Parts: sequence; structure tokens; C-alpha cells
Amino acid sequence: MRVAGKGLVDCSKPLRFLFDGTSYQGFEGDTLASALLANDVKMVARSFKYHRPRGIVGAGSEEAGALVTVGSGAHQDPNVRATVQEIYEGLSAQSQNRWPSLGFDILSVNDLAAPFLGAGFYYKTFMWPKAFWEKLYEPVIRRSAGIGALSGLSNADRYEKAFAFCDLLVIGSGPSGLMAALTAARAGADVILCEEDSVFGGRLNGESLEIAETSGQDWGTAAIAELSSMDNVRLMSRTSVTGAYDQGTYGALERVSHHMTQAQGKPLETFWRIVAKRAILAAGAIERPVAFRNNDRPGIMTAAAVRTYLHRYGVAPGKAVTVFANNDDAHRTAKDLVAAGVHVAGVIDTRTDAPDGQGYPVYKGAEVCDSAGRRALESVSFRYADGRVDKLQTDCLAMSGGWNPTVHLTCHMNGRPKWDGSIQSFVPTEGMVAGLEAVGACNGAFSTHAALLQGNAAALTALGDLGLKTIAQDVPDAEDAPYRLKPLWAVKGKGRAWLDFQNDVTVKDVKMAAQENFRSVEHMKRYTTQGMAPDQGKNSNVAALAVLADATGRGIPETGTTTFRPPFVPVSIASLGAGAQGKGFAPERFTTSHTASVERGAPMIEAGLWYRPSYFPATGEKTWRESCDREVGYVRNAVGVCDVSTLGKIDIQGPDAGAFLDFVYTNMFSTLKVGRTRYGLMLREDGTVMDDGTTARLGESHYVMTTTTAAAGPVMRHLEYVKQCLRPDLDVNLVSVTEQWAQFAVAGPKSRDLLNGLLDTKIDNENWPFMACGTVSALGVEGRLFRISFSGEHAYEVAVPARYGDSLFRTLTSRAEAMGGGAYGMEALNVLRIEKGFITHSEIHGRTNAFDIGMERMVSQKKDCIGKTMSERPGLTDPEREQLVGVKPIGPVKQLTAGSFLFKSEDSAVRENAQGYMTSVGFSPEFGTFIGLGFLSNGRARHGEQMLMVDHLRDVVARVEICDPVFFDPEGGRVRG
Amino acid sequence: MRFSGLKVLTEGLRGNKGWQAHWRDAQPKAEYDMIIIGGGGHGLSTAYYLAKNHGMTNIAVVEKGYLGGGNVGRNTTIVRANYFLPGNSEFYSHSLKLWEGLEEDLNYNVMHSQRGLINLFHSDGQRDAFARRGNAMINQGDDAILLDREGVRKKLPYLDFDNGRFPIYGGLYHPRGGTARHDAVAWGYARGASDRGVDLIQNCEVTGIDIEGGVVQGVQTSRGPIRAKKVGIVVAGRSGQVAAMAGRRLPIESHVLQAFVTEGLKPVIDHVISFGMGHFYISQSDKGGLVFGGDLDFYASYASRGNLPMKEHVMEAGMTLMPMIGKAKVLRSWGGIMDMTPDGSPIIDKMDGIDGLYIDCGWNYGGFKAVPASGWSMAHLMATDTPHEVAKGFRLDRFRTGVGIIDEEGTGSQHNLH
Amino acid sequence: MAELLAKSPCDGLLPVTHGSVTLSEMDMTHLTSVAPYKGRDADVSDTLKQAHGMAFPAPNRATGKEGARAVWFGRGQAMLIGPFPDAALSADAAVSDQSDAWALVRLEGADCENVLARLVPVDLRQSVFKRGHTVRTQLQHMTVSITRTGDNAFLIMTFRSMAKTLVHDLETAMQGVAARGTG
Amino acid sequence: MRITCPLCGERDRREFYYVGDAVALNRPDPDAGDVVWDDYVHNRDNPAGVTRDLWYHESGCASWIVVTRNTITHEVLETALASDVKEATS
Repeated sequence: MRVAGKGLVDCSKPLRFLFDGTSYQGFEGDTLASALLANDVKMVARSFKYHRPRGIVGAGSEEAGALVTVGSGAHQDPNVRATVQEIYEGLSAQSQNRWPSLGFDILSVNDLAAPFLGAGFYYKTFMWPKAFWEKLYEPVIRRSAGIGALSGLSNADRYEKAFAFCDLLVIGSGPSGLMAALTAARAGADVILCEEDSVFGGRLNGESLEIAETSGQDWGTAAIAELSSMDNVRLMSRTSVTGAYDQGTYGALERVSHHMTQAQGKPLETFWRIVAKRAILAAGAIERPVAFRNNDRPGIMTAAAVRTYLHRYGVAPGKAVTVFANNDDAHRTAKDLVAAGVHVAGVIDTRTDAPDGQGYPVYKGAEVCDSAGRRALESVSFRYADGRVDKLQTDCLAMSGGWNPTVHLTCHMNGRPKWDGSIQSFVPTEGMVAGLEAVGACNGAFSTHAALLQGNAAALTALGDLGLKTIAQDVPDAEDAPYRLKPLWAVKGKGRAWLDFQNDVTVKDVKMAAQENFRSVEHMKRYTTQGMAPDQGKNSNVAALAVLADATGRGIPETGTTTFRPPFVPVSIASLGAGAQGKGFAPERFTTSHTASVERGAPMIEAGLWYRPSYFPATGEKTWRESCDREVGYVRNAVGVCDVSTLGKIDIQGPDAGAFLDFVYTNMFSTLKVGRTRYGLMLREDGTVMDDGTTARLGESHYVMTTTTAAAGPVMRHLEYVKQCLRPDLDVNLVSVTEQWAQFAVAGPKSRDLLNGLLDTKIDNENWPFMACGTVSALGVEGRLFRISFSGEHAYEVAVPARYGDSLFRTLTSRAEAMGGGAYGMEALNVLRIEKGFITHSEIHGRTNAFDIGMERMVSQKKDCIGKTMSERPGLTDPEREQLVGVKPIGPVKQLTAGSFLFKSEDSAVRENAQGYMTSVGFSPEFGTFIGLGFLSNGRARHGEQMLMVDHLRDVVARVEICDPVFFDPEGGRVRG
Repeated sequence: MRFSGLKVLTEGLRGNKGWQAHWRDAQPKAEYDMIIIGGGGHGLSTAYYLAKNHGMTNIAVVEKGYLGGGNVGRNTTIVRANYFLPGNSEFYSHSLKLWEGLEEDLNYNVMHSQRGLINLFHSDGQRDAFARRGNAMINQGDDAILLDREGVRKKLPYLDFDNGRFPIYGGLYHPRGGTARHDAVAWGYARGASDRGVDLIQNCEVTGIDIEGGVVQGVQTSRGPIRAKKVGIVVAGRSGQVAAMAGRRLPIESHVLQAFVTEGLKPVIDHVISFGMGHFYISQSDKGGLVFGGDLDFYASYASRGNLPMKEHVMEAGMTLMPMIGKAKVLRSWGGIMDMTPDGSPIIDKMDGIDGLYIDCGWNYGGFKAVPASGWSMAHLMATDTPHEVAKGFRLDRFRTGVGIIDEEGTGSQHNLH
Repeated sequence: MAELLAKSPCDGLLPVTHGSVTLSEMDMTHLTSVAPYKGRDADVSDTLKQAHGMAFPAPNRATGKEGARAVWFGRGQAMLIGPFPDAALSADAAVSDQSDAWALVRLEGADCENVLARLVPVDLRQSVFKRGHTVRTQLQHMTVSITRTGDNAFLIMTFRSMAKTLVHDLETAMQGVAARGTG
Repeated sequence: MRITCPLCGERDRREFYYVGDAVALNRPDPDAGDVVWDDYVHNRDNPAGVTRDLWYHESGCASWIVVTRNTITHEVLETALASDVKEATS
């Protein structure tokens, strides 16, 4: 219910929202949780395992109870904390993990079977009969598990990522964070202040405190006003810092428009990568619940949450509130409620020396031992030291077992927090994250004044580290009460007492884990699932640890803690992966002939990041094979044109360019004549083939290397590695010129005729023989011409500056068509090269060496080169290795397939008998059959042998003959024609 | 104590008071026949099979931290036998067969779930490579089915078939592939070994290996010296440090591999999916979390944690492949220490020149599925001094000689190319 | 005789404006990579000064002015933008014509830093990245060169083949920033 | 993780490509023998602590860099251009 005169919500701005289809009213500034409590809605969820009713437990991102689904369709957002979700006009939220409804949930029957569903029960059963696991047990378990549901529809919201940089990152805007930010910003430091909440101020907004003789809220408001007026300060609200990473990098999730009816182009979330020279963690602390029988009913909350709902939202979570505590701090809850006119049924304090009540009864030396109420709390029972049990009618229990500093970020780099007996909690160990200092409550300083002092001191330290001048600050006076508590983790007694409200882990479960020798804290966690729920144990880990320590007869520090890992709050995959949906995962690379190819109807296929045409369909053709056969015919009989610009091109210049190439290639390049091109083979240092291609010598000290499309990047990196790391003595410079040139293969008997129609100076076989290269002028544009062939035909590659690529491609193809040829795509290119036994990365697939592909003679014995020594290892020259062969069918066969295996005709097709495998297959119009390349053990000695090619997957068995990999024009006369 | 549904029922009725320790915590004895260094999945399974297959019970597993605290407790739980190179094929095939009988053998439900694994491919060239893989799997006697685009769509309708950066041409479907509950595997082997008399010694760090005249004498530990006739090093990412205690350098670099789990969700992904173009793989745990991972962070590290660029890359891969997971929220991320070999394949061998010293390492980022066969083979090697038939390819000297390099990825027998 | 027609890398894609920021393509001009040989840095710088009026730039800096710049382009390399390179440069440096290899765009407007902060992992705020400063870095997944040419203006270069992705990524960021107002 | 490129200054790890132990700089003679070559190409100290490794500023200035770094804490202790390191030792 609303409490008049309290809260920061704007009562002049009412908003309607839906929960489980029922319409309610809240106000601007409400969270879904505060608005539901204002409407007396207590039960909002079901727990994970026992499907017990769950209510709102806290008021922050660590919420252990109130997880809901917001929105519908592709916008459906599961597992949203009602305590974080701000309401907006038209918000629609649903409860989760229940069927058919929140009130009546079939699987709540699990609760009755609880004796059989204790920790790890599933490791001991469901094993018989074997086949039932996948068919019966697992599907049932999966359906009853899980919490919220994804819609199954592709994301339809905008997400984004961004980078930010600062001198000082302050995480949290409670008193310590604000003080730190003020001190640093006044000194001129570049400050980013991140606050999870929609408003700054942290606990100042949830308490009635005084700072500098004014209310804490007012002091905070003034501080924020000052900070927001400064150019060197960036204030980021609704931003959770999610992780600390190396060298001052922090991840942060900003919820940009979750609170808006219409995002209007804004991202839903922005994931920030913040680089900070220094950071101050002012993340506060999380109040811990106490385990007692049936402590999980809706209406049972943390005491601080009750105060937050009162002061921040003007909501009393109950009509008759009871406080259960082991410390002084929680008594504020009763004081504040009474002051606001809310009835307090009483304060139950475990301590006999608890403070007296101020308008409410205090039951000293007593413990709450049970609760009652079907879907929400109706009463609590409490027991005095002498065993007497009493009962209070109450609809809200505000409990406090003390506070746990929010140390998480300080542990993200493997640091472990240390136990502080004085506050019965873990506090950060200094220096666990370089450059980050914890202050205030997250550092175990629980009074407001101590928080202000630590915030100021840490900022001064940071300023000193940054070499900035400091300005002495007056730290204002504030509440400085000592923190008094008597440890209490679990109230003894029968029945189930919850530790992890979400995963339904009880005190009994932890004890049973210890009984079964899961005594290490990590074993206990993994066995019971304690702390593995959406809150990652923020509410329960320390208590569970205390129970384990007790059960194993150890102290808490000896028992240790589990590790806190990023993210601090759950982060959507869409935000961390922003920008990648659809094509954004990797850049798209387009050749200059792309548009013209698409206009010709060519299906474009990926070649690494590039797109290349598969084939160019002609009118009347029904299959790609018809097109491919026709295009092969162009090259064999007339002239074909193909864009080869995607191949890497690297300018290699300098006095030592030749020596450099001799070192990276197996064969010699220093001896290559200017104006000539040579095929080169490049190895990795392990002796395996890395890449191949042609390199042309354009001048005395100028070469241009061609790489395969796939290896362009890796080869450039490799060349720089050789130059900088192995041979910095060589005077040679490398620059990629891949993108400068649009380069087209012009191949076929009429290729020279076609070119001579464009070239300003005609070429012939004398002035431009096979493997010649040089500068030419084509239609008035200066370019380069290489007489090289990947088809076995008389062929050239002509290159012009890329701006002319589109125009040249159109000109070449239309002229080729007039000569009985035309454009050809990747399919035809592949057939042409298979007919010639030319290799691609299908053959040099990273496991083959020069010996395997029959090029061992290309490894020059006159010099050292990368990979030479290792290529001579016995295992790489074993004659039984699989060697490149040609494969052709015997008689009529349906097809040959790449990826099939070769067997002796009499052998069965099992691994032990496999002799080799097929790497490339194409239909050769020339031979009228499929032909292929493959690797066969000792294959070069087996030409003529008949074998079986077996493809189990596609049910193909073919009789084949092993042959030389060069099927077509083995003498090579055509390239010289 | 035998576990069964009936036992759960009767214990439940008696207030669950009768459950006993799953394994004994042993104090180190002065001497054992054999010591296994490392109480992870591979070490525990080695001990289990030494006891079960070879009758060796005077043995100890010494573990620096807690049992199962290494990679067996921090992986993406995928179990498969889809390798294609001789050396790997027979080994992983054997391992999968052991998985299929593991629950019965261990009397422990490790939740081995053969939900099927699909490796997607995105070009003709990749299809050919996966066809080779699938045919090799069938040659080996395992199962594989080549799905075309429509076949994949039928099973995984939520993938982005229309706009994804790399078009889905099809997938290699491995029906017997799946997942298992990782921790339970360690605990099940620990219980099985302990029941057979193996001493499991936690919080016991090996600080030295005693060698005299080229023969192993035992180990020095944080809890004193322990003598042993044979010592097996089964310490994954820490192999380099432990081998150094015996004066050996290994062909291993330790790298960090991150993995991620989301908050619990109702069933939405029913298979294990692998997306090679994005180095991304994903499945959904029985609890409902999406469990997924990607590539190495790519720098040598023992920190068990990674950095943002690879996290982002993994999430980006997820978003281009299956944008329906966008609103799943990552709850936790962690890193394992991967013992990377140059060729990406493991080592199970004697340590050359030191009698009685054996090593099982180099599992790269694929050690979980190997746990049963690795232990089986290492136990065989340690008990008989001969390599097991399915693991004889995992020789330590293959890099020096070039004989039998097993490079599944084709990235070369050189470090950091994987 | 027919003539070959020239097309710019961002042909048909630009200009676009969202909010305060405009993205436009620079006119095609001469781009020349200049990489001095061993020990010739000073000679190259002298030639550049004499022929083109700017020194060889130090790392992370650009020299010259609009129409004739030398932008540091990585280890031992600068990109001469504008003038046709003096032939004397070839004596002391590896010189490669790159006029068609790069797409050059100009991002201009009050929020242009915020746009780049969505895409670039380097601090490009005016206080640290001033006029005449340049970086080789990434923009989303692309390799780029970014130079500040004005208080609210940047020159961005990426591979020609990636022009469409460059425009897409920048435009997406521009839309997001425009929708948010500032920040 | 951030690495200081000797030319570009401190940059995000995402700009770099990693290749491993800087032992790669010490390429043996071709005839050094199989043990030496095996050691060079394959065997590693793989220290849990300070190591020297090689990184390539791939989407930055294209420098190869020797990074002295701690493999447990990820602290970067020193960086230098690989070409300088190589020339100083050869």
C-alpha cells in the first residue's frame, strides 16, 4: 500500500501496467516490484525446483524472488528482475515457471515429493532402463526446470556496444561513491560515475539519514547537481558495471530504454567497454536473509528492502510488519515505519541486549522459527531461549542477518576476499584488481560517515596516482553508529529452511552434501546447486558457507569461498553480441564486378569474407551444371572472363626483395628475370604447405606476390613476421595492394584476341610469352598484364585500378560473348583446374607437404627457407604417405564425390582398410565424366590401379582408376599457344 | 552403497539419514605401487580403470585442490566421436562406447544425454571436408548423417537461414553425440575408484618428482614424500610445471578457453550445435541454462579467466547464427587452462628416458569427452608398459620425427595455429 | 575507342545524415604508400618537404593540410594523400599506388566522437586526440585509419571492398546516437 | 587486456594477433639437428609466471612486438619491437 508523503515517485504521473493480465496502477518512478507491492500483490513467481510461491525479497539487481517475463512476441524478455524493471505506460509482465497459472501450478506437487528430491538425488537414479534417460526422464526434467522462456523468435530490438575512457571510474553512487566522484572531479580528473539504479544516491534514497545537517537524499541531490554541471564528469545511470578485466578495462551494461513504452530508435541496451586509469568500487552491501523453517514465503523480505520501498517508493510492503534481526541496523526499519504511520507488529531480535522499541514491542533473545500462510505470509512463530514459542499475525517480515559487502568486482581477477570477524563477513583483499580500490559498505565500512571518509581518501589516492593536483575536501558529518550484530545464519529446528530461494537449496541440503563428503565449498556448491541460480548466491552464499562450516566442524575462513566471476549482473547475449546479427558478424567484401555479376543473375557465394559468382545462368538452363559446362566450354574453346581480384597481392620492394622471397618460398626468386612470373610454394616452419601462388618481378627490386584468397591475410602476417622477427637485416618493404587492383582472368584460345581489342599496344607470343608480365595500357588506363593460367589454356590476368573494375568487367564480358565466350564463375573455374590437376586449399588443406603434392623438387637444395628443415623429417617423406592422384571412373558411375574414401576393390569399407580420400570432384565436359583429385597412400606408384570409391553418407560406391592428377593436356602445350 | 530409484525412495522415507560419503578422503601412505598426479577427470578415470581392469588397488590419486576442480568441472560438457584422422577415430570411438555404458558401470547418473550433435557447414568446400569426416566416422563404425539445408532447418528452425553472415549449406549430424553432467563424471569415477580401494588424496600438491638413475622413486608433496614404483602425470594445463619437476620440456602451451552459461530457460535448444565459421558451440543444460563457448582467448595463460574481446566474439557468433537467443542473459563465464599441443591431439606415453614415469596430457580443448578412454588407455599403459591399441598414435616423439602427426584442424603442427 | 568509366568506392551509398552527423565520401584522389628503406627516413622526409610541402609524419601523426597530407599509416609507412607522388621518392622508399585501394569518408558533426565511440576501441576525444592526430585501429571488425581533420571532423579510411560495411556500421551508430540525443 | 604497442601506445587486446613464445626469434641453423629443431618448433617452457611472447599489431601498425608478461596475473611488464630485439641479439 502507498504511504502518504513518502517516496520519490511522481504521484502526478499515474501509469497503467499489466501483471499476469490484470491491470494495475503505479506512478512514474516505480519499479514493477514497488508498484505490485503498492497494489498488495505479494506472490509473483514460483521457485525453480519445488515450484514454491515466491514474492519480492529485495529491492535491487540481486533479487532472489521476483523474476518475471516482460513483453511478448519477439520482444519477450525472460527472467527480468521486477525490482529493477521500471514501469511505463502499457508495461505487460507475466509470472514464470508455473502452469497453468501462478496461483494453480501443477508442478507444485514437487514440493510434496521434497523428501525424495534432495541435493543431488538425480545422480543416484534415473539410470534404468538405460534408454529411458533421453526418452522420458530427461525431457521431464528439462520441462520442469528452467525459469522463464525465450520466445524462439529472432531478436527484433536494437542493441549497441560502445567504448569509453576516463581517469577515474566510480562504481556506485551511494555516499562513498558520490564523495569519491566529488573529490576527484573538483580536482579536474576525468570521471565516469556508474549507477545501477535509475536515480543516483544508492542507500541515501532508501534510508532516512542525515549528512551535513541535511537529509541524505538532499545531500545526494546536491552532489549530483554539482557533478552534472562539470564537463569532466560523465554520469551514467541505469548502468551496472559487470566485470573487471585486465589493465583497467571494465564491462558495463546500460539499460537504455527498458523503461520506455517506445524506444524510438534508441537501443534497448548498450554494453560499454570502459577503460579507466583508476577505479573506485563503491558498490555497497547486500543484506542477508536468515534461514528458518518456511522462510521463503511471499511477504518475507530483507529489512533494508522494506525501508527502500518506504523511503524511495512510498510503499509499505505490509499492513502489519514484523522485523527479525540480529543487529541494530534493522531496528531502523521499525522506527521508520512507525514514523510513517505503518503498523509494526514487533521486532524479534536474537540478542538479549537488543535496543528497546520506540513505539513497537521488541522481543529480545528470540528467533523466528516458522512461518504460515498459503500464498503469502500470514503469521510468524518465534521461540525464546527457554523454548517458549509465540506467534505474531503479520503480512510482512523484514529480516536481517547482517550485511555482505558487495565484493564481487574485486574478485573478478581470481582474488579471494578475506574474512572480517568483526562484521562476520567477507571484505575485499587490497590490490586484487590493479588500480581498483573498494570504499564504503563494499569495503566493510557500514556507517555513512566512514563511507564518506573512505570515498574521499580513495579519490585522493587516485588523484595522486594520476599525478593530478588534489584539493582538500571537507568531509561532511554524518551518521556514524557502530555496527553491532550477533552472528545468526540458520535458526535450528525441523523442516526446510531456505538458503537459496531461487534454486530451492535448504540447510538440510548443505548438511546432506557434507554428510556425503562434498565438504569442499566448491563440491557443496556443485552438488547442491547452491549459488548457481540467477542471483549467483549474492543473497545466500555466505550463509550456506556458514552452514557448511558448521556441518564440517570448521571455521568460515578455513572453509573458504567459491569464486565470484563476471558478470556481476546477467548480461544479454544480444548486448554483448550487438552489431553482429545478420551480416554484421564480419565485414562483407565486394569485388568491383559484383553488381554486374548480380545483374547477370549469378548466385554469389562466400569465399572467406568475399562474394564471388558461382555461375552465370543463361536463358533456358535448368541446372547449375548446364551453366558450368557451358562456361568451361568458353575457356576450352573460345575465351572466358573471371574476376580474380580476391586473390591477395603484395608489393615486395627493396634491395633485398629477392633474398627475402628466396627465404619465404621453397624455390628461387632472386634469379627470376624482370618481366617474368614464377609459381611459388610457401611452407610453414613445420614443413607443411602454407600457400601457393605466382610472383611477378616488375622491376629489379620490385616483386608482386599473389596469394590465394583464403590465405591473403595470414600470408601478409607471415611475411611481416619473417621480415621483422627473423630477418630484420633485409632491406625490404611489404605493402598489400590487393584492393588497388581489379584483376580479371582472360582465358582460352581467343584470349589474346580479346585483349588486343583493348590494349593500346598489341601483344603477341614473342613479346608476351607464357609467364611474361608487365605494364600495359588498356583503353587508355594503365594496368598490369600477367600471362599466367589456372585453366591450362592460353590465358592472362589483366589488372586495372579498381575504380575501372566494373567498367572493364562489363567490357571484357560483352566482348568475350561476341567471340563465343563469356563470363565464368567458381564452378567452372573449379572444373578447369581439376582437369589440369591444379591444387587449391582443398588439397593444401594444412596437412600436406611438398612431397605429398609431388612438388618436393620445388624445395631448392641451394638455400635455406622457412619449413625446409622440418619438411625433411622422416615422417614427412615416408613413401606410404598419401600422395596427390587423379581419380577417374571406370564404366558408368552415378557420380564421384569429394569427401569419399578409396579402398582396394576387394576390401570392406572400414577405417583399417582406407587407402586414401577424395578432395575435389567435378564433371568434366571434356571427358564426359566426373573426374577427381584425391590423396592415396603411395599414390604416385599406383597409377592405373582399380579401386573402390565409397561415400557412405551419400550412398555412392564407384569403381575408379587411379591416374596422374593432370587429366587434360598433360604436355602443357595449350598455355603456350 | 548401491544407488537406485528405490534407494532414493527408501532414504527419503527415512529422512535421508543413511547416505554415505561418495568417496573416502584418504591420508597419504608412505608408499604405493602407483601414484596418479592429478584428481581431474582423466586422473580419476585412470585410477578407476587401473583398479577395475588391472586389479591395481595399492594406488593413490594426489590432487592439489579438490577432486574434479580442473577442466572436468569447467567445460561445455560435449561428448562426441566425430574425429576423422586415424589415431583419433579409434580412440574417440572407444571413448563414446565407454560413455554409453558409464552409468551402469559406475552406478552413478552422469546424465549422458545422446541428444545429437550438428556441425554446420557454410560452403561447398566445407561440405566436402565434413563429408570426409562423416565417412571416416562411418568407416570407424560410428554414426553420421549429412544434412542438407532443409534437413538442418527441420531440426533447428530457429537458426537464421535468411540473413546470417554465413549461409547455412547443411550440417553433419552425429546422433550419438551429446552432453553429460560434467561434475558427476569426476564424482562417479572418484566413487568407483574409492570403492575399489584407491586412495584419493585432496589438498596435496606435488612439489617434486624423485628420480634416481633414470628410475622414478616417488613424489614430494605438500604433505610429505610418497614413494611409488610408477608415477603418472595427468595434470592437463599444469603439465609443463609438473614435467619440469622431472627435467622435461613438453610440446605444450597452456591457454585460456572461456565458456558461458545463461540463466535457466525453458527447453529451447534440443541438440548440440557447432558453428565452425564463428567458433561457437551451444547446448542447453537439463537445468535450462544455455551452455556455450567459442575459441581460445589466444594468449598463454594460467589465470582461468578471459577477456572481453573473445566474450564479445562468441556472443556475436551466437547472434549471427541464432538471433533468438539474444534475450538469454549470461549468468556466469569462466575459463579453463587448456594444454595445447602443436597438432591439437593428445599425448599418452611413457616419459622417454625415465623408467616408471608416464604422461597423459595435451587434450587441447577437447578433453571432456576423452575422459573414459583416456583413463582406460593410460591405465593400460601404466599397468602393462605397452600403449593401448586405441591410443598408440598419441606418441610424444611424433613432433620430432613427423611420424603420425594428427592434425584434425589442418592448422599445422606448430603452436598457436589452432 | 570505348573508355573505361571510373566508380568511387562508396558510389551510390553516400552522403547520409543522422542527427548532427553527416557521413560523406571524399573525392577520389592520389593515394600513395611511402615506406622508406633502411636508414632513408630523413631523405624521404626531405623529398616530401620539397616536393609536397610536408614532412614524413611521426607515428600517430599526420602532416600537411587538406589536399596534400601525409598520414602515418603504420610501422615505417605513410600514406601520401592528394599530390601525385614525386618520382624521387622511389629512390629512397617503397612507393605503391593505393589510389583505388581505400575508401575515404568524412564523418562530421557535433556528435561524431560519440558515433566513433560506438565502433572504435581508441580514445578519440578532442582532449586527447587532437587535430593532426591519426591512428591505425579497428572500426567494428574492419582495419581502418582515422585522422582528426577538424574539431568535429574525421577522415576515415578502410579497404575499398569493405566500403558498404563501413557505411553500414557508421550509419547504424549514427542512428543510435541521433536517437539518444547526446551521449 | 591492454598492450602497449611501442609505436601506437596502449591499445585493446582486440587489435593484436598472438603467436606464442618469443623463442620463435631464435631460429636455429638449418643443420642444427632434429633435437634442436624439435625444441625450437615444439617444446616450450610454458611458464606459470613471467613469459616473453610475440604479438602482432595486426589492426594497428603491423609491428611484431615482444611482450614480457605474467601468465598468472596478465600483467604486462614490458614491450619492445621484435625487430629491435632481434637486431640487438644477432
